[in-house]
Amino acid sequence: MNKQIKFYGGVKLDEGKMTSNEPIISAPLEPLYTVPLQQHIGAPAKAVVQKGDKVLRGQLLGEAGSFVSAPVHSPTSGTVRELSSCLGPAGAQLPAVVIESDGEDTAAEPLPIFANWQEASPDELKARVAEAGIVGMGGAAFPTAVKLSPPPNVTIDTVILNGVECEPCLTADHRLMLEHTETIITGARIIARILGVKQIIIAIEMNKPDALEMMTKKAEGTGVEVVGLRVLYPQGAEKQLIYTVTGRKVPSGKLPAHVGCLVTNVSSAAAIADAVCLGKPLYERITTVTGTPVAKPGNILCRVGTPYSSALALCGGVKEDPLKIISGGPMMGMSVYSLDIPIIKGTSGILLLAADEVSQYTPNACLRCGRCNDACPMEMIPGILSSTIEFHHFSLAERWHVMDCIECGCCSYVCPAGRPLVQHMRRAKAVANATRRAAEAASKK
Amino acid sequence: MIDIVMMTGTGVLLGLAIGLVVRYFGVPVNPLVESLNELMPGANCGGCGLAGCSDYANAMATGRAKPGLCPVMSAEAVAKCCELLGVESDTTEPKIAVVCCSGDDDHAAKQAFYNGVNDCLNAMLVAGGSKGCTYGCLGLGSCARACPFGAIEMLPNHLAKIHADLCTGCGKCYMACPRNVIKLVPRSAAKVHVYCNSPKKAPIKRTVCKAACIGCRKCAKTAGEGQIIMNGYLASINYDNPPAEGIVEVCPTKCLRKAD
Amino acid sequence: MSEQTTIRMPDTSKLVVSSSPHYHDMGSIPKIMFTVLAALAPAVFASIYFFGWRALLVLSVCMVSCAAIEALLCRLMRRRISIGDGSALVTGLLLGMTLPVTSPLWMCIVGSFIAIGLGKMVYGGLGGNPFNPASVGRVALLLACPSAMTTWVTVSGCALNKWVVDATTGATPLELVAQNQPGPGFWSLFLGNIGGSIGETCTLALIVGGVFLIALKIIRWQIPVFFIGTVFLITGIAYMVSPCPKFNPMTHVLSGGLMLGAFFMATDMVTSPLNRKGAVVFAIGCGIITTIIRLWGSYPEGISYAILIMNALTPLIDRYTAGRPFGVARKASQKNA
Amino acid sequence: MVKEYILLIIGAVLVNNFVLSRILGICPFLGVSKRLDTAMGMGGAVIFVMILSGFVTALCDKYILVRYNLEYLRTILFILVIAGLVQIVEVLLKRFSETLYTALGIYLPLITTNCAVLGSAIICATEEEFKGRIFKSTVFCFASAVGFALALVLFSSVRERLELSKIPRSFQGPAIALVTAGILAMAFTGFAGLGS
Repeated sequence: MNKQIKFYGGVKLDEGKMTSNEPIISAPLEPLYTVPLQQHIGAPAKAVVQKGDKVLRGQLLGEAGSFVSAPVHSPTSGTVRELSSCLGPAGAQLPAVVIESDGEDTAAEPLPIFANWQEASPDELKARVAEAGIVGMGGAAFPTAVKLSPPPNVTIDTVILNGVECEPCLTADHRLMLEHTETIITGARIIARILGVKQIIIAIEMNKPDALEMMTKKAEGTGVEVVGLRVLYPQGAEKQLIYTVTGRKVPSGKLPAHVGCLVTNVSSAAAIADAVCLGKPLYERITTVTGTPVAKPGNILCRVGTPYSSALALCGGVKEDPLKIISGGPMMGMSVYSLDIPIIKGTSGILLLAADEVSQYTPNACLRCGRCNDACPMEMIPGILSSTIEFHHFSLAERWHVMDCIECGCCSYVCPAGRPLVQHMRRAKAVANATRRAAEAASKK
Repeated sequence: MIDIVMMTGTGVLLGLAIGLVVRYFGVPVNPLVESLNELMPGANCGGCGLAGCSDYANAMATGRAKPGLCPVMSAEAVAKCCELLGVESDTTEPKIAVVCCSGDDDHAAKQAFYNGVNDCLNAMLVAGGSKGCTYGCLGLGSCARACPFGAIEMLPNHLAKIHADLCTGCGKCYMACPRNVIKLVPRSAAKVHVYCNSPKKAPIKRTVCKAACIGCRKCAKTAGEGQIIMNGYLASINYDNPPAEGIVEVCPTKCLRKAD
Repeated sequence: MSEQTTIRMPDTSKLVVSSSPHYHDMGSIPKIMFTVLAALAPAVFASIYFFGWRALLVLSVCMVSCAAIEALLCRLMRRRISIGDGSALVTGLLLGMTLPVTSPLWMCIVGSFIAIGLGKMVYGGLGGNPFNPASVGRVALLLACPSAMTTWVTVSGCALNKWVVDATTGATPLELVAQNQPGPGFWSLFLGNIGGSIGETCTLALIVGGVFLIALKIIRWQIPVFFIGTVFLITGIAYMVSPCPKFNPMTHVLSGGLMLGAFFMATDMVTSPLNRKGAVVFAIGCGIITTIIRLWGSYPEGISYAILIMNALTPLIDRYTAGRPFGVARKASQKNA
Repeated sequence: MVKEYILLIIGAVLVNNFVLSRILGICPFLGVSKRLDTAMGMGGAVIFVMILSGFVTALCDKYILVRYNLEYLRTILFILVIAGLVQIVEVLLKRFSETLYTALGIYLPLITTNCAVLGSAIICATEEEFKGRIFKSTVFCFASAVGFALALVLFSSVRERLELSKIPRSFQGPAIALVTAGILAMAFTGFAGLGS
């Protein structure tokens, strides 16, 4: 796999991966866990516990609310203190179950273990993935079971595991690949079994040579192929990754399944392996706590519902006050204003930025320098689009394919005028979605 | 002499030619559309749900839309439209927009410093904007920019204010507000309003806003039967049966106020 | 747990929230503009060397008046005073460089007013202007005071000891070739030992500055290369058809405002196309119009006109060269375009 | 012969552009230039009408006005003929080509009052170069119309771009359009002397 296709655009970023060599440490038990019922894209889970119920670790707290949804499990044993709501990373209130830990951390009866998953039927395995509440752990948190159920008219022939981790600063996947290599490979093979696919590719960016080497070594003889990819942001974006690895272009507005690919995060693959081989639902994940203000940045295995403040305290707190706290990576993460937000299944990192690292957006006019054109991996015209949106020509923006924007942030990163280009795109997308919903509602009437 | 003959001749010839062409090749136009168009306010606000005034006139003439959808047209104009179209008039109660929030900078807690596009929807998508309350006015003036009549003023302390005399109830601001803080209410019943939009419990609301409705139910108890309805922890006016203006005296946080 | 107490937790009361991305390459408009000024420095030194110290005076008056006018207009428009971004200085310097060294100072100020006022600020300041402000200023001056704008001095080597070189008027190489007379030699043209506007004569200094900007990726290499290449190609073909001094491609490439225009004025990012394909079309267009005006028009020089006309075409070029986004089928794109 | 016509076309399109040099037909130039597609429609309609009217007025001029020494009636007759012609064309278009009518239709009545059409007719009738030469007059009218369309399209694309600029309040609308037109006209002076 030396002939590597390069996708258009992209930017070279200062990686800032200061936690690459920090082994994963497990977070101690918290007195209180606030477990949001919506940790995924789609409908929130429906609570199945009542206030005052005793729960055990791994017990079901909420069942999937609809087809595109995922169940939520208890991170520890204890009592349900209340069903309320909590602040989510996006700034909206999410329904949540608050669990008071009893300190015992008693595990619930694990789900039946597939001792020999090679012989289990794909449907059984798929049901297990759904049951364990596994979602895409790269950030978007799309329920994996839904992904594993492609539309009937397409056939998937390639499974790509995304170990690219192109976001600067984050190292959660990197550490996972080093420390749980075999779990990931097992997970990949389970996915392939579910879909009946022969070709399994694990894609890793070249800036993680140790992980690449480890993966290649362990993958030998398992039918899993490991490829190293050029270091370029956003190499890990689904469409760009598929293009680089297979040379196929996902058509606008379509899913990877339409070109016969399925992309899933390495963490999700590991979670699948745990769910199948250990009967363990997804209630914990590795989160990178990093940033120059953090005293001892590290990779922490956190249970879902742990507040950001506890994770940060475990990393020794801060050396200086940050100006920004970001849930996720610096390019696509969401900035938050509180540390009371719980870690959820999609929280790949908590990043603190000091005052001198933050560049503020300014209301300058577009200079038409065209740098965003050169940087946009979707080959769009972000500068013109953002001006169009700024002057409220939303329908024009939609005609110019604003809906294809993957919000990777390359355009804003390179913009010398400091324009909030991605934010403009988001707005146009929100407006377009609202218009579409209104039109649908009107046609139903 | 020849000049007069020539000019007259050309004129007559051309006139004849045009007349003949129109007679034999002309396509009739609908005079109804034109007379309807004259009755339109011409603001092209889109409040009727169609793309501007002339589109609405066209839609009425072809039966795609009913008269009376325009929130700006006077009652007489609507009646005239109905007359032209030969349908019975169906008058809608004129409406007015109300910003149901008192959370200006003096009352609402500031959670963070928002940096980005000066637009409410954008701010809401970024960690919920700078104010702590997730139900209140974001104060960046998207509604004011959407108003085709200049009826919305952004107060310097980040709260939208509607000027009742300019408001036509077209609903553009209602569409523009991402938090649905703006409500459209019948103009005749718009005497007192609850200037709060948060259904949260009182202690939560109080931490983020000093002017929130605390759900004390005093107003609901004082007012007549069914005049004020409690939606959980938020009082709301029943605009079909509005309470008397005196009711505002009982509100401890002054979020129940006379229309301003 | 004594260690627990020493952990410092961040103060969350003054946090900034904004949309992603939270990283920025720390580039800015002032950085770009001051780099352009730095790239123009060699040409400025060359002009002082060949024309005398008055060249510096003309350039400074243009720069200062451009900045002052921009500040004044921002004030009148009640907008943030934007001279800090340096774009007014760049405009002023470029305008000054297109004037003869003998230009009266009032003309510099009027030119600056037209460039900044009508060329930029009425369009809402930097980013809104469809035309290159310096070209607008120059063309307006050329129309308004044609004689003052075409009074050239004779240059002969170093003039650092003089206020301004001898006031005897000479002709520019382009004027010579327009009359079908042979121009000066290659080295004179290349080093700038010729008559002409302040900043346009020293090809060497301009190329150094231009290459510097290309290396820093401030300008696209396509524009100067294709612009100059087109002029060379067309005049070259003409020369091959009828070899007379009028069509000498070397003279056409090395003299007049071609280097200044191609490296610094046509590449103005606000008024040139967004993408590479567009830049090529734009540059070829500039080259064709320049050559047409030089060879067949009544003006000996056509750079500013060519740039202004292609500026007007830029939105069209942008529209027709915008590519399809990743994964958008050809048909869908055409339907929507 | 061919060279003569090429020079004529270059002169009419670039050097003596109707809008930017002769300042004729400014009302549609400002009025119909807000969007590129309408500008293209208008340009097409003007080309169509100007060829037609140039031909017909040249005929009228040669065989009626000049023959009977009625040159002093030129303006009024031309207005009459052009207005009538456009009316007839509009009705016929609507009847026979719905697509062309929707593309050109709304601009046709505007053209009736367009001084560029009358201007080209009068130039053809008065300038020695064109007197009595019907084909040359028609070509000139066509080239002038192309120049008009070119200016209109250029201008409208710039104006579309101006929609994305924060133009000061007092300059919005026709003011900025006229400033832009002025700069464009200045740029076109560069073509002076071409073809001579």
